[in-house]
Amino acid sequence: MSARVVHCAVGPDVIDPVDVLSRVGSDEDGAALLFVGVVRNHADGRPVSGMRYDAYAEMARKELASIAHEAAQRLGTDRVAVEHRTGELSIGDVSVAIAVSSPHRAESFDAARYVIEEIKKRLPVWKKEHYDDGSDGWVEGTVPPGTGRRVPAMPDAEVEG
Amino acid sequence: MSARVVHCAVGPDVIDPVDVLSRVGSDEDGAALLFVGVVRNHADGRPVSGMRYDAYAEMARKELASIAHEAAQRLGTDRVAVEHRTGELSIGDVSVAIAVSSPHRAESFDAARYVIEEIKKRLPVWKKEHYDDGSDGWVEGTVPPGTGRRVPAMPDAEVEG
Amino acid sequence: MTLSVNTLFFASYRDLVGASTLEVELSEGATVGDLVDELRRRGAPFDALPEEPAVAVNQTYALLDEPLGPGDEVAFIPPVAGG
Amino acid sequence: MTLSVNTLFFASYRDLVGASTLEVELSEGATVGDLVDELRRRGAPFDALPEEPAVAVNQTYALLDEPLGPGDEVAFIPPVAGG
Repeated sequence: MSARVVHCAVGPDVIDPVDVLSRVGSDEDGAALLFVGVVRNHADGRPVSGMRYDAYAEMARKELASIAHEAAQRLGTDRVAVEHRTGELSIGDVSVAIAVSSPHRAESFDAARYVIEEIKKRLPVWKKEHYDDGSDGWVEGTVPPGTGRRVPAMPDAEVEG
Repeated sequence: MSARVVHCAVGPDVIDPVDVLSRVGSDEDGAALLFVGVVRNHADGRPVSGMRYDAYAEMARKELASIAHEAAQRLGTDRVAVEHRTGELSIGDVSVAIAVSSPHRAESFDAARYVIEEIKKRLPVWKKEHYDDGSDGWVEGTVPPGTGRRVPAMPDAEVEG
Repeated sequence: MTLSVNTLFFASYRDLVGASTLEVELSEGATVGDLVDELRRRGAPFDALPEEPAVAVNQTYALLDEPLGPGDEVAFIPPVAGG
Repeated sequence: MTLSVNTLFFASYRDLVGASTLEVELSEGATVGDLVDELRRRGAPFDALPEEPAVAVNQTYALLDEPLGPGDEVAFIPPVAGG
């Protein structure tokens, strides 16, 4: 199937989830799914007043496009639209919106989940939480796979000598 | 957690998925998910021009409320909104919309999936496909669990004598 | 002594029976299974109903050995296809 | 012969280093790992960078034994937290 996707963006513009959803869908599709990530008012039990998203913007755009393309392969359609926001966000602001559609529901659930999980693993984005007491801190993140080692991992557990 | 849910309806009114989504969400929630079921233009490879949804309306309302309450237990919040439409629908018309929100994404994905899977298993709703050649036919369905047998299933495979 | 129940047919079962409701008289102590048997004994079109259909009594799914009371609403539920 | 690469620091690494970019001269044939070692040898604050950080070369994740070329953009990527 196509590796194109209908829409992919990283940047400071406000995200309208309804607009993202409106980019997917087709007469062939019986299922559409929209995931919305929102800044919430707590983190690990600590009250949060806002969040700053930093990104390695040029790379994040490429990486998000790769993730969306991979999701399209799983989905079996090119109907994937995703936006990730950067900058200062308040409680309730949308940080990410992912919309997909497909003939049957299983592929939509799988692909939407894939996009958000890969974003968390690989997208070069960082967030700084602003706490109610005026302090702030970087959110503990995830080391992306396929980097940070001196040698590549062995493809097989055993190698014949 | 609460067994209330924010919204649940079965009937002939047009479904606005954006309205359904707007019923969930809270400052505590970092994730919201919207599933939209749409009438598609094909079924098992056969062109479809429309679909009629029949329901045992009073029972469907009760059963959908039960499903939504069960989903709320899994979700850990009361933020579940679901609408199922009945009557004559055209290609692209929304037949079902399910919105949920929760502090973390895993519960939202799980609960939204639960609602649609249980609807398919248990909701007393039937659909008649209208084919492009002018004929029509009832969609092959699923026998709901917990009915249609003469005796209850044994809770254990072996019973001591 | 007899009891009267209100039987409902939906979708393909309604097409089959040619009616959406039917009042049926049963002996006291009758179960849902007895109602199914009684209808199937009447011959066509009822004998085309399954021997063990899905049913709801008063809008709750029920097993066929559930006893019926006067005025109960018993729905014959073809395989469902919502969503 | 030397080669010059453009090094980028993000988020907590930028806070640590106190700069978002740094041009570094390396010997020809140097790898990403050699760049890391060179920076860490400079002492504070660079010695607080991890020995095996996640890195991207020209906006693609890379292993530390990847060889560098003149003008390459090498980003130090702290654990990511998008979404």
